Amino acid sequence: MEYDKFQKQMEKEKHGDGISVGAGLTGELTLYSFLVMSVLLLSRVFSDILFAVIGISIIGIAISFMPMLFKFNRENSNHINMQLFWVSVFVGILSVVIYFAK
Amino acid sequence: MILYYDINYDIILILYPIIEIAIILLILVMNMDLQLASFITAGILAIVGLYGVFFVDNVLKKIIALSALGNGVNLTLIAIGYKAGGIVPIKMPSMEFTMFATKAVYPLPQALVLTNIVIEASMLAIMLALSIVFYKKYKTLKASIILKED
Amino acid sequence: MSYINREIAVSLSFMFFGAAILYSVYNINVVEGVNAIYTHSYIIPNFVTAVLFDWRGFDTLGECLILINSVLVTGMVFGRGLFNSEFLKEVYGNQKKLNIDEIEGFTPIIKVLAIPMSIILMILGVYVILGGHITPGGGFQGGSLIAASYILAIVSFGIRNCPINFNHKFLETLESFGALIFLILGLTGIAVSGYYLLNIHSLFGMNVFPSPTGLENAGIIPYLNTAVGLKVLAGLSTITTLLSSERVIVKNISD
Amino acid sequence: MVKIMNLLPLIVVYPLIMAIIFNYIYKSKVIRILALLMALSLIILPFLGSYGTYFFGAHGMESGLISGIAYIFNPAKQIIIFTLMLIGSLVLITGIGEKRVNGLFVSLLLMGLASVSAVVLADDLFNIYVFYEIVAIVQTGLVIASGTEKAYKSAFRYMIMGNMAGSLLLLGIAFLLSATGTLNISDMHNYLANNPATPTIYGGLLMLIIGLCYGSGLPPFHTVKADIYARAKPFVASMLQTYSKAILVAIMLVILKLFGGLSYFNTAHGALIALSIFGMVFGVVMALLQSDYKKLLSYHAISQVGYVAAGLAIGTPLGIVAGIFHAINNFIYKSALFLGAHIVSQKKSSNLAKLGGLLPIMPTVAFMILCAKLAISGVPPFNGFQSKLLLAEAAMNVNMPELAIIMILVSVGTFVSMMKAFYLIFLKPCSEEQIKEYKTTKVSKYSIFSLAVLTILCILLGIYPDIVINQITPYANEIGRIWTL
Repeated sequence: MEYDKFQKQMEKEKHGDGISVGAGLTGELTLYSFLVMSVLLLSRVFSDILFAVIGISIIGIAISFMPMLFKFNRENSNHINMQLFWVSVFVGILSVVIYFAK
Repeated sequence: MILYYDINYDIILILYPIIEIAIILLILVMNMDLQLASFITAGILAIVGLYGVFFVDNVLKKIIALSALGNGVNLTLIAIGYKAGGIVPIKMPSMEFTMFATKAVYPLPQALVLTNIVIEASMLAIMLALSIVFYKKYKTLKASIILKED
Repeated sequence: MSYINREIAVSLSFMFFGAAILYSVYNINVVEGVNAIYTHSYIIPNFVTAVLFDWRGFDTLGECLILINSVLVTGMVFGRGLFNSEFLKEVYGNQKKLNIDEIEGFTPIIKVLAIPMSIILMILGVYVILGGHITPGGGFQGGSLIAASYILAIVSFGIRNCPINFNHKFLETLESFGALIFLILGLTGIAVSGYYLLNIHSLFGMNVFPSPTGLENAGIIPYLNTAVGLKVLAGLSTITTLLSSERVIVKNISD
Repeated sequence: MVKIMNLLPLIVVYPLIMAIIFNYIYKSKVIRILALLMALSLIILPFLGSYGTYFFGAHGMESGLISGIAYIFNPAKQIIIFTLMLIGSLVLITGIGEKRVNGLFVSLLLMGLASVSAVVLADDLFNIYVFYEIVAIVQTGLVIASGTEKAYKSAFRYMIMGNMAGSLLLLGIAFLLSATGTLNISDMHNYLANNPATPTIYGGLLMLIIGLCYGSGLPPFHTVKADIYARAKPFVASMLQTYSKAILVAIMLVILKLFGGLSYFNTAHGALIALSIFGMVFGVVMALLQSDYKKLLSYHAISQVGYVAAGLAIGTPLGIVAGIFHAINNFIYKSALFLGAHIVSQKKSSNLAKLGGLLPIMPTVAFMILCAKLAISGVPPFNGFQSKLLLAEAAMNVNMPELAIIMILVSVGTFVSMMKAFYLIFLKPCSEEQIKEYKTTKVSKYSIFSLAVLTILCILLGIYPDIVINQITPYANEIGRIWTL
């Protein structure tokens, strides 16, 4: 990912001055390191090497899709259908976790 | 922007009465336990309500679905108070107290439902008021138009 | 398109959640617990009212306040007390006539039938409120019956020439008054014994609720019932008036 | 025996009575004076009650179960309610300076304060549900009060979600009622600890978590919550976020009290920690992208909710202390930030692109806002540093260094976005006309007073954190359970 490309994307979203682009890059990196850390944590909790391998490949795929920030922003919009979609997905995952993952 | 709600999902809501008829048949033919039957009905009602909230793209229908969800919850509560062969929890002067106390259905869930009905009604009133204002502005009730991204 | 993935995800997760609800509901096994206490201790003949106003009176108080709140917020949606009413002015500002308020109501047959019906309903409501502690009924049921009679009249005659006409200010006063009675009756409990919403049976050697011999001493429950009844009837009627008339909004945004 | 009268219910009842009176006299001339008196009287309320269990209507223990509604009051709850009331009164004082202040706003605010205190105090699930719904309606009303179209829309979204989540929460309470036969939380915990798990109890747990997420703004409800903070008036938003965080603390403690230490709670425990991490990260990443100051602050509110939830969800005594302490700090500095945003938007607007060069115009306000910004990013000697340190320590003690690392990363993100906002508002060079325009607009004295009080509290708690920590520790030891990964 290059700085220039990133800046062009940010300009499209109407906040292209230097400090905003820097903040955007920080956000991107935060998101990314959050992914790394949660994969680490999960592989340690379940103490599974296979899990770690899958996790690392997911991170690899995520790198190739960089920047994730704008997609992330779109998913967090306040369109009611989007919100309901994520509520539904979260609630489904929660019920699976609580009932079936012992 | 988001297309996946354009399919006519309302058709599934027709399934609800069919399931209810099936449950009534089960009660009549197979002697299904009444309490269990009402619990299942309540569960299905709640799920249909949730379904409407999630997938129907019309504000008014969403509100109706929310009220269905609330009614499902109320029905669950009421059914908790059920007692086989129970009587109304109002003591007539002629009744003997110990007999009444063992036979009366539980009063607690009924009181909770009374409270919840008013809560539901108040929430509903606010949502209806909001949808009136938005209908006046947009001349439509589509949620994806009224409540789109801004 | 790629939305198909979302379709699958959302339907799968919905199915899981629905399955979870059904699974829980199917396995409910009711434990009697605290219900045994409620059915075995006698306060007044109507045990539901006993739970509502004596054992769990504070919940009922909260629920009264929800109705007050709801009326308040509904009024606010229609322009009462906003910091800035630009949006409402944009929507309602430049219309010549109020089309909801012009609706004339139904046919003469319904109009003829509606008034006696709603008067009977009102009387029934008063009866249900006052007898709430000994017979089936109570404040909510009676209050909503009276409100229903009002709604019936509005629906059949239209809001403008409805014969049963509650003044807006009057309803507001009634509502605040009902809730205040509830709160202050609770405070007397603190003054007497230190417990909020205590069911006081007698004060200075006199029965709080004078009742004929042979009927039990109900304490403050009938008063609470009346307060809740006033509040529910005023609240629901105000909400109906607000929802069925645009006059209020036009008045609100003009000042 | 002479017993001192326990006036505990007055914490809830007194604001409610006043709320109804304010609602009735909503356009009178004396509103401002009455509101000021009200604001002053709110602060003494938390000191009226005595510690211990309080039974409504004298319905205490009967045949082994608590039959009525019970409140539990202890120093930890006292300090939470005190902070709540303090911020309530400061927001009221700020509101007095508004042009179109009226009784309805004051009434809604007081109702919210009373109901949130009721949720914090109550030891009864259904009572919690009733007052939780009041808070939902109050928040909707406070958003609508700002009167713009966007406010109406976000209120509508909030209402739809709220009705759904509220119904699901009640469904969960119904499950727990049927499985345990009681609504009192202490009794329910005794029953759950001595009986095997059934699917119904799992259902109750699931629904409680959904209710918690909605009430506090954890994902998946974070967009809805951030929306209402951003669309309300900024000083109202400071009240809204305080409500949400108090509800988070209350319901999280209920969940821990009910299920803490049970074997089947482990997966849900993991889910709670995951939700709080999501809240932290999603909040801060979204905040880094915003170009509107109010929206930036609202997403930060979500991120801070994640911190509080992480501390509480860890569930060790240290974690709970850290969580509650962070929540209290958060009430203070987040409200200070929102009040700062209120002052800034009075000057011009809240759009960061249009602002700039405010530092010479109001240096004291800029300094106070900077203090709050440093506090939220966890810089010593402000209070945010103390609680974030405790949070990281709690995460390390349960052998989760990853969680601590994520917390620090999020802190860095917070710092970056806060400094970005500070630069764009106060330091960025701006034109001469704009400075003239700044000089003509007036800022109300009331909001500057509130901001100053909050800033002093930030520094005070940063230097003497023990004032709060000592009060919370006994309660945390009672609820918390020690474990390691």
